[in-house]
Amino acid sequence: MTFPTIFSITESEIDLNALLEKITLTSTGAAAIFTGMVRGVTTRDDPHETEYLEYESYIPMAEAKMKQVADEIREKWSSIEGIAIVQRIGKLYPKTPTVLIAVTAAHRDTGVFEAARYGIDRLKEIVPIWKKEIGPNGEEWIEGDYFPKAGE
Amino acid sequence: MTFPTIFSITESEIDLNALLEKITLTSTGAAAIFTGMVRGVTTRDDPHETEYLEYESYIPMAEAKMKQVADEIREKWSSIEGIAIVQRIGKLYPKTPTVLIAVTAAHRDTGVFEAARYGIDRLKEIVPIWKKEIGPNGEEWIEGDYFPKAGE
Amino acid sequence: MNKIRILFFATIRDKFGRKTLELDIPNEMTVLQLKQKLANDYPNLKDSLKAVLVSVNQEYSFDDFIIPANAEIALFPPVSGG
Amino acid sequence: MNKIRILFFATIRDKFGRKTLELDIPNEMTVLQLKQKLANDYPNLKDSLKAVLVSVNQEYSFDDFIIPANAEIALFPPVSGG
Repeated sequence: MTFPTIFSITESEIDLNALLEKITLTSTGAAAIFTGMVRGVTTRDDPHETEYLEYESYIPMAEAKMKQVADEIREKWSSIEGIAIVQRIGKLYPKTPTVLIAVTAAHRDTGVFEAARYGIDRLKEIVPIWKKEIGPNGEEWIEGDYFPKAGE
Repeated sequence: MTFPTIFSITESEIDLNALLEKITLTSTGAAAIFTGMVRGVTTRDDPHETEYLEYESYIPMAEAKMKQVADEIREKWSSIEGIAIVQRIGKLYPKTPTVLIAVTAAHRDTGVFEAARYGIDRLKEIVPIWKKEIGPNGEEWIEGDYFPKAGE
Repeated sequence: MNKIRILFFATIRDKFGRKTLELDIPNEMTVLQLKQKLANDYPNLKDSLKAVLVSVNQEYSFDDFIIPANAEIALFPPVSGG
Repeated sequence: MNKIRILFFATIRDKFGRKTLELDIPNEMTVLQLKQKLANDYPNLKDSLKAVLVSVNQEYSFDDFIIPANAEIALFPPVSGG
């Protein structure tokens, strides 16, 4: 049996129903999905408002690194059946889903929640995507703080 | 601010996109979603095949207990913004999503994954829904093993 | 007397062959006494009643609870949703 | 000589004012030497180059790596997707 792995960088809306269907096999009984959205209002750390985010990506490398994240998930949780990793890019407004990590397995107790969590954490470390935040006081690039090591 | 809580027992398809939108506020940055599907093939424990499942529910009590699960989630994770709990009932075939628990919060590191996990575990303990499995060798009610205590 | 309505679900409904039962019970009857009465009146429910969950007015209820007036009771096996 | 192509993203692209740069570099040049050359040729990139991530042919690369022939290099800040 081959397990589906989907990764994509897209300017289109993220369709959770369609993605879930693509990673559901006849042996699948559970899915954990993480999505991130643009916050219009942030209260933690540096409270501020956001008009929109502008995402860009180094697409071929981002696709390769998404595949790597999927490979790492499969290595850590052998029970995982399907994996979907999607990043939406372009100009994205508050409440819009920007990223999705979905994983499926036969049962809910063999790592789906942990794998989805791992997937979004790794995406934010190694997948070359950047966002610029445009708010009432101007625009600012958001930079991560992770420096990949050799082989990552 | 009021935080949306959705719970429903339905015979209709579970629409993840629509449900996610309903629990996304302008302050929301993260969602964790669990869905369960009908397995056509089960390999763990007692390996078998399933033609379909037939779900039924004691609907008014199930709605009250879903609300209770949502209340418990909010008590445990004060960061949770929106909650959706949906159980589909009726005759459901392999690969069909049957249940959804979705929770949102401003950030991904304040309990969304744990809350979604808790939600599905509690649903399977206290929400009055039952399923009958129809397979090549006949039909069989699936029974849980949890006995609620007073006040649950 | 107290007029109650009993709902049956899943296995116990299949055993009973009906979804509902209207019943007049004495005031102050407990859940345990009701189960004993049902086991007595409907012998084929006896086994199902051993590990049955009981709700009264849509809250889980237990052997020593007294059934209030006009209660909606439900009898069902441990739940298996999801 | 080795003809390479450099892609710039996010802050460093804004600083540089261009998305790409074609460059002839000596064979056996390391990533560190390339960064030094760019800091030298484009002084306003100097600060951005201090904490820059470098990929060579779409894999993360590091100071002592030797740049292969016809490499596609990218320079960018720590990523911030999601």
